[in-house]
Amino acid sequence: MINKTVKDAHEAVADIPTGAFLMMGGFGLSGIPENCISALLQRDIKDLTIVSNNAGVDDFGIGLLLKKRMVKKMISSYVGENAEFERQLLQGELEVELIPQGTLAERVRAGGAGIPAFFTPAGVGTEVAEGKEIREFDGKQYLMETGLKADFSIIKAWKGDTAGNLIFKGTARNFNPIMAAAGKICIAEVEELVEIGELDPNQIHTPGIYVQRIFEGRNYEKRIEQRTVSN
Amino acid sequence: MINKTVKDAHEAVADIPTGAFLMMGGFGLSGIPENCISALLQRDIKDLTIVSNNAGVDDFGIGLLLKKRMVKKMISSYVGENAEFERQLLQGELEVELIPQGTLAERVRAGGAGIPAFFTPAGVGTEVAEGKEIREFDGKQYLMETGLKADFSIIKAWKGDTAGNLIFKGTARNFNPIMAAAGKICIAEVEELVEIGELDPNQIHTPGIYVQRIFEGRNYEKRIEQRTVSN
Amino acid sequence: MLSKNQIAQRIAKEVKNGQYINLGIGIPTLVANYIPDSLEVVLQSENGLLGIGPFPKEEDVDPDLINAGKQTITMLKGSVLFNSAESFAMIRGGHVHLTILGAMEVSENGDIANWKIPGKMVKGMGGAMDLVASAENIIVAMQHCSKSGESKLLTECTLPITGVRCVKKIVSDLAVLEVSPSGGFILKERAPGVSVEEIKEKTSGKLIIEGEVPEMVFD
Amino acid sequence: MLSKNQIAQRIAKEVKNGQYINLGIGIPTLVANYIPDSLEVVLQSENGLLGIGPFPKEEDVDPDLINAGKQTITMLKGSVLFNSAESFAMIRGGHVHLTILGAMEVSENGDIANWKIPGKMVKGMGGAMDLVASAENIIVAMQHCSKSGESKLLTECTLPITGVRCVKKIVSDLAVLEVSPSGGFILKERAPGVSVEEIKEKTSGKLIIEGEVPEMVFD
Repeated sequence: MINKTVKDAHEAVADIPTGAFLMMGGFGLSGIPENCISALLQRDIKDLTIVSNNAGVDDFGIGLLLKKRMVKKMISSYVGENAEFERQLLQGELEVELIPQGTLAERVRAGGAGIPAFFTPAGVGTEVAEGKEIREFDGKQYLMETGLKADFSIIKAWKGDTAGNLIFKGTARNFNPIMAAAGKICIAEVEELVEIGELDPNQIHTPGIYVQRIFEGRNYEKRIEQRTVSN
Repeated sequence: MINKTVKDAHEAVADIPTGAFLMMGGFGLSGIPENCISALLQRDIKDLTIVSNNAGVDDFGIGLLLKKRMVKKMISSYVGENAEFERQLLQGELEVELIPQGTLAERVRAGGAGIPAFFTPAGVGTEVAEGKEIREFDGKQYLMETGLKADFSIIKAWKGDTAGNLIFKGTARNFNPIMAAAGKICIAEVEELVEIGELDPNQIHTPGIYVQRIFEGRNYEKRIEQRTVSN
Repeated sequence: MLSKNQIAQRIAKEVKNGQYINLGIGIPTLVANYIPDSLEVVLQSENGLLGIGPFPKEEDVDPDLINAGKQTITMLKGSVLFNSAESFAMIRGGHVHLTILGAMEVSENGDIANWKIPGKMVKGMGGAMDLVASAENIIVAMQHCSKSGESKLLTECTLPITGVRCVKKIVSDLAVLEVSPSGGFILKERAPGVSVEEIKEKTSGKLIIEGEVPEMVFD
Repeated sequence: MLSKNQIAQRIAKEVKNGQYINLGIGIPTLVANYIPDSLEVVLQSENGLLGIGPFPKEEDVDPDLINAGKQTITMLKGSVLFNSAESFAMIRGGHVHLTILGAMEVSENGDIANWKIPGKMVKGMGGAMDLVASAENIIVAMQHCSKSGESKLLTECTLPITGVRCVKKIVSDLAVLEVSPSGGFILKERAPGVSVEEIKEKTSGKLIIEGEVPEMVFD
């Protein structure tokens, strides 16, 4: 098997240049690549475009990259809960492109799967349809949307092996597996890095073929946005 | 959880009518719904259209349905290894539509995922492209292909629970999971039917939402086409 | 006038046995509390879970297990996890039978607006556009009027819309209304103590009244 | 003239460390036997496996574990299983670096024909059209001439084609040839004992000869 391990987050993100087009896994703060975000904060780069379902919060996740003014554009489905984001957006310092969540997921999946375009009903008759081709199939209208690829996709898994095979946990899976395939270089940080042969081939969520770099992350904070408990 | 269990294969296929459009999982003879095929053989129906990667062999799998003249049309990627198939085809008693394997897989996946059409490079410049829309993206040509849905998809899994959640084994997975989602009614036969809670939610290959009927099959033969061993 | 919990309670009566259901944030989330135990239904969370369980006990909180509202949750026996593309494949493919969500405006032909107010910071549509474009049955939970008293059931939406001709039924604090395929809100039930006259007055779009309009019944 | 095994052996020299590779049925399958242990490569089987291992011992035969040629196989440490849509997502998405497959004809612009002979029973293209339309590097293993002695390296294919302008390199029983981006077969190596004249004579399409043409070297 091909060994994809790198030493740590710093090595993994060392060659990401200014202006790079990135994808980052996670939904809210769940399943975000915490170690890579920390390592990126120490790089002197800017004008990043980031595809991520959300934009973190003021002091965690992608919010940290925003605060350091490293981001030129966010491509997301929902960007609430982030005051600095709002400030930069209203000041015209940040671009944002909002995409329906299912369309975003399918565009990422298509990018990784070599599908340049597909049709979806989401957004027909709305602002989202502006400038897009509309076509009717079986009496229903659909929009044409295109596949999305990134220079680097940066994802977080639960367990991974040195060949890049990954297993996620709970709803921290979300966009991570589809982004793996859509990055020309996929960087995967995992909570536990194991030797090949330790993961059951039948239970792997992301085949190692999609992963170019893998390392075991440290000190996961896993912040919770809405701690909700029953009595 | 919603209970999807039916008694056996006979109950599962009892309402499949003459002229039905079916999908059947399997690659070669691996992962085919043996029990449902046997039960179908006892039904007095015909003119079936069957989407399946292959067409079985003369005396096993879909070959048995062909021999009993129940099939009007096969939609497959490769139909070798079946003399009766060849005879019916040459006599004009059977229609066949050949589709590149990856296009077939993606059309089935699209059908289940509510994608009415997508673009793929497979078949550009060949017979497969005849009559289809060609479009260029990023300097490369692609064909438009449509999503496929079936009246019934008939699949085989290794383990399943009463809510219809499925786990496959080895390469017997193949087309089974994507066909589950593409059938208006999905019938799943499993080698072992367990109670809900016995399968790890993180290791399920096919979510029960796609499965309408499930039962534990009997007496799996699992015939091997090319027994190849090393010394 | 119904409270938020009563709106949820009334919507719960629309739920049928065997359904897979997506509940939006806000009042729709409350619907789960009123679905009778006699019904076997499965709740979908579009971030990747079928089979949403109750909120966890303090000691069971897991940051890797949240719903689409980012609240910590639990799983049930028979739950299943998947990625975001699979999640919306379910939604887009029509496998989710019922979607219940909130709205800022609904028009008499079933258009819905619930994601953007011009001049205000736009947070995004999340999964709402996919849900309303795909589900076979869409029920809206909403207040009949804005805080300033203006009707939110309109001839045409004034806000940017989320989806066209998709809403099938509305449960507001005043009434249960169906959207007629040929246009118009068909008044089906009144909230206890609310008159047809009041609903007429507070519905800006075309209101259709067919015979006696019964009061809602709560069990 | 090379034997089938020698063709496979020569093609194995094209394999690079770290590649994911799809091997077609026939001679391409034999290539696996000649990939040096010093190279870490992963073989893909399009029916749903990355990491094809050797054929099983009699007692380890598993009907649920076959390759795309329907032969029983084994897995390796680090192997992974997936469904057919995922498998072709890998292929179509360009994640598989190298495809090696057989051909009935190749044209001087890189078209390949390998699935259909008019008048004969058509068995289907299987995954070949997806593979040739998607892989960044496609190497063909083939006999230079048909049994009746006619060249299979042509100006244009006479059989229905499988893909256009996709073949990068050909290893035949007589020679190694590259397809020039501007058209033509560039003769790179001769099989031991085979003259340039013989290759010229047996190549019906445009043959490009640049300087001395070395004989193949086998380790």
